[in-house]
Amino acid sequence: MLNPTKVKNDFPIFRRKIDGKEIIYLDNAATTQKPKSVIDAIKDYYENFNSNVHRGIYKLSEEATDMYEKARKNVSDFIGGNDQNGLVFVRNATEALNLLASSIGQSLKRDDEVLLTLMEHHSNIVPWQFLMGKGVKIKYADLKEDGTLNMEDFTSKITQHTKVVSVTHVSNVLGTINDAKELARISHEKEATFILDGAQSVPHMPVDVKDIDCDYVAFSGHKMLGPMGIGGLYGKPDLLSKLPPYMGGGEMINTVTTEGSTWADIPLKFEAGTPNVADAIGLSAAVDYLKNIGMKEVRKHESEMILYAFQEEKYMENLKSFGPRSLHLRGGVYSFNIGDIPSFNIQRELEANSIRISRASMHPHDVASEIDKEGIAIRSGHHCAMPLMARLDVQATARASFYIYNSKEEIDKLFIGLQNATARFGH
Amino acid sequence: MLNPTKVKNDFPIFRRKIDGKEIIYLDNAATTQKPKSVIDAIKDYYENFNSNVHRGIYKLSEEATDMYEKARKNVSDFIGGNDQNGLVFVRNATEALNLLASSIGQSLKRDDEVLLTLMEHHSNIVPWQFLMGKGVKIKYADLKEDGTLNMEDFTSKITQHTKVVSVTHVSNVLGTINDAKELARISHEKEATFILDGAQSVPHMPVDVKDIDCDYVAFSGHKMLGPMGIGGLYGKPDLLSKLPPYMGGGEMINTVTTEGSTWADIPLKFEAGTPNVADAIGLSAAVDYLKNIGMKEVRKHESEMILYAFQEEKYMENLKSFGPRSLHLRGGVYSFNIGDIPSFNIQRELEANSIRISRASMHPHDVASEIDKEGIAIRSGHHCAMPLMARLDVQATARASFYIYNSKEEIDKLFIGLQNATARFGH
Amino acid sequence: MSEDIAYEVMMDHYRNPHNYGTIENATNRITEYNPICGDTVHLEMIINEGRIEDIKFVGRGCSISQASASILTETVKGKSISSLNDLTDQKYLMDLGVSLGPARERCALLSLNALRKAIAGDGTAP
Amino acid sequence: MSEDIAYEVMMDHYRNPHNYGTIENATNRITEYNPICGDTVHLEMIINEGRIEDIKFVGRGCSISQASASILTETVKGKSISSLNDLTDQKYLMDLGVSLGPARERCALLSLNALRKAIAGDGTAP
Ligand SMILES: Cc1ncc(COP(=O)(O)O)c(C=O)c1O
Ligand SMILES: Cc1ncc(COP(=O)(O)O)c(C=O)c1O
Repeated sequence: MLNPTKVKNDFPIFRRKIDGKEIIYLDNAATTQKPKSVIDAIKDYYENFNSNVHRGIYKLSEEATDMYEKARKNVSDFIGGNDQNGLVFVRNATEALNLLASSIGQSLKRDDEVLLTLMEHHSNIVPWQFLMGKGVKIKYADLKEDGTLNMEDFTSKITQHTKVVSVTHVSNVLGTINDAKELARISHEKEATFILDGAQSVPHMPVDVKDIDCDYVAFSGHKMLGPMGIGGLYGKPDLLSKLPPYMGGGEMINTVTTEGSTWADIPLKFEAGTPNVADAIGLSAAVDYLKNIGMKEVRKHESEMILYAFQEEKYMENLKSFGPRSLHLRGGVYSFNIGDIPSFNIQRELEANSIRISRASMHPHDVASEIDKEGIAIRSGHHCAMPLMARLDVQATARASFYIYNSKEEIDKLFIGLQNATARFGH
Repeated sequence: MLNPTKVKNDFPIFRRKIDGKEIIYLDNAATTQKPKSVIDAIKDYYENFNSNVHRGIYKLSEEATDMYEKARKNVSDFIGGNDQNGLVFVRNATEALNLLASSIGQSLKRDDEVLLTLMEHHSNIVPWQFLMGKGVKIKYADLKEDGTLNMEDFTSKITQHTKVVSVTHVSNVLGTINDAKELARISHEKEATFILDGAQSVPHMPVDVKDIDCDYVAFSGHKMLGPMGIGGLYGKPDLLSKLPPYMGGGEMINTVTTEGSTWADIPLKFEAGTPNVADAIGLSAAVDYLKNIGMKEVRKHESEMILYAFQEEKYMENLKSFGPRSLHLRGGVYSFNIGDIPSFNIQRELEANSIRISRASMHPHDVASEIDKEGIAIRSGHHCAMPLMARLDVQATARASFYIYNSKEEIDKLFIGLQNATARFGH
Repeated sequence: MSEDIAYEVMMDHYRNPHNYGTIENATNRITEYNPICGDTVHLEMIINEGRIEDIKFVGRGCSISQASASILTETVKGKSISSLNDLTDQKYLMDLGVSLGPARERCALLSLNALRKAIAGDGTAP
Repeated sequence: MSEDIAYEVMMDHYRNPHNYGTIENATNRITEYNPICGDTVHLEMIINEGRIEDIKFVGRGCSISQASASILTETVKGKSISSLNDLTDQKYLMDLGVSLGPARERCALLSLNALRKAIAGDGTAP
């Protein structure tokens, strides 16, 4: 069984104390901390192997190329890809989704439809909205009151015009785990391309692209113990091969003349310019770390953490938490508010005839600020999911998100911190 | 005066020996090695400050945001920007140029013209070629026989249809230093946007965007002692503010609704998704390292290196080197061939009636391979500049490119290595 | 004023905001929004002969953003627009008297930015 | 065969290539190009009843790519196309008998890839 306190020892940052207090880091949906092995991998690369890949005939470059391509295979294997050429290194999930929206978008026409959901991160909304200029329609499948996807609404919104379905695997606000396999099946039935935003699933549970049968998956290294500046776009190789390139430049070409150019094979076709070799190797080290723990263990630990939060939240007056209560539909993301924090609406505010911060309410920023004083890092705000905030009719939420180094004791401290904060605030 | 042997001590990689031999690294135009201070800055960030920036209310995130924005200011100052909001962090020069071609491209129409030169890197060609589909014309200013830009040809090709001029500051093959200030002046006279590809200049000489009066500059961190995965796009703030965004997602928005979105102010408008904070801080450390040496000293050292190569090459029979001979027009890039390596042409090959590798010729790959055996790393190939190769009528060249840790003794070893290689090869 | 007292003053403004509401015959109105967190401040004012004759706000957000809106309306009511030139971000934050982190400073400055925009005519009116 | 001898054999092929030239009545032709370095190999061949009756090449590139083209033509001339299935990249590299780095392996495999493509009909003919 995963022992978070032991795991924590592998992460140098937790040696640090801020104002004499240990760091309780509960913002893992935003970014995760890095184990020593990842930091060492980057350092080792720069100290012993650094050079440009793919084109050098000298030893350093051959070694670096070899390490880079082994990192690709390792990351590809991790998500169940059976052809490493289907794994494109990108900066982050955002770039992966922009690449897809732009390259797939080239073949979309007026009145073609893209189906998203109301729980998407901005990174899986805005790139598709860029296509609205040429008449592509963006639809959003609704949620049910329990925070799960409304499958009836989803099914009714997918039509013969739907060319792309792009859905988050796990909501970064609600923690909702969507049934990726079923969504892929329905999408393919309608001959739509199915894209999975894996930014919140690949780091937290076993993900097998073959089993899900998704066409593309986007994810970020920094959310899975890896370095910033590196992420993955997986695509079925035959689809990727047909997709037009996104950026142009070195590496991605076959020939360039003044008249025009031809493209390299995948994955290089999508990796224009000098790649981020060091961080790809760092990501591969992160994958090794996670494999060593086992993704089933990671998932189990986070389930236990959420269950524990469900148990402890009862003692907090006025706390409202969001998202599904069934553990098998729920990742390790815990959004909550102290009292009601409805979205802004002048009429409504005026009717209430005052700021109406009844003593029972505490704005999530104030929550985050107050418990930061006790060394606990949580997030507050819209979590880059404004359409979801509008749907939930909240202005913002506070969010604690768990990972392998978080323990039940830390959840205890979170709730004690909240008790103290509301007490300080409430009078 | 810069002492390359002392400088070398700051670079951990040079402690390594390959097959018992010291590393002589002469592929600096491809990527540069990293000083300890840069590697330490990345390590320190991950060990003490790692978190997501701009949105966290807790201490770690505030510190990280502060470090990230200070890095931005430091890099912006380094190139003479007087408003740090004009500095967008990107992955590399390639991404910067793609961003510009895509975002500026949105307002380009059929028969608008983009003027490049025949010495551009693929990264400053292919992104513009993407616009040919909608009828934008790409023109290429020619070179003179000495490897400098043909200014008459340039001036004749810039017309009232020219909306964009994008030119490399220093050629990564010929070493040619273009007169950026004059090119900017001519471009602005014709009301064209002037873009400078600074990938080979920002690392190697003082660059002042105000003095040049360029509208945009692209450069890569990894070519200036910084980490991979980070680079800069500088833009005049008023121009950047008007430019439509490139990628969509977190950070770059102001509001997102299901109906559409509005954008954040610069520079965040162009930084969609979680930025590469660690490597931005690493780049800032690289800038500190370079500032400490002084960019004039860097430039002077490389001039001396080129001059020394010019002196020593005389003793190599059959060696032909490329690029301008005047030191003030010449950066530290030294491309050469042993004998003639013309580009492939069946007719020509057949007339010669054999491979015709006269004993006097040695293909640049063979050159690179042979001297790699002596621990010397140089590049061979088309250097991502195929149109230039076609213009020079060479299939490929060998290239040694110098930086602050290279010494005259290393140039001696390069030429001795070449002597030995041709001797081994020639019979 | 010690920082503790300044903080208590702010919390007081938050719990019992001054100038809360709307103005029927406002000359300038604006809704300003902090994209990083969603805090919102809506300002209405009557500007007459270069003077802010009246100003009210409606808002929703954290204690800092709402307290600051209340304090700001108190501060500028009756003042001439030209006098606002002296009210820089830094001065305003200093006057508040509490040390906020960079993230919370943005909360505090939300209403001041809104005011500047409304005066510059970016808001809707009447 | 020791690696030194194998290397000498290759260099010999490079300096004195076999089957250099073109074939007037070729059934399959292809020009293959290594995008990483620009090495080029042009193959012409007569394929008749599933057999490579004749094959020649013209090329320009490094010693490895050109020697390999010469050796390949020697190896496959007169062979049936179906026998090529057994000639995997790995086997071919092993047969060459010299250990090349990954970058140079691509040089060595250029002509074999060209051959496969030409047979699959990717080339131009006649
Ligand atoms: C569901 C989801 N998708 C996409 C992203 C974007 O990730 P990144 O900022 O690393 O590109 C995030 C992270 O915030 C996320 O939670
Ligand atoms: C002149 C020039 N422009 C652009 C680039 C592209 O740089 P990067 O691969 O770091 O994007 C290079 C580097 O190879 C270059 O030399």
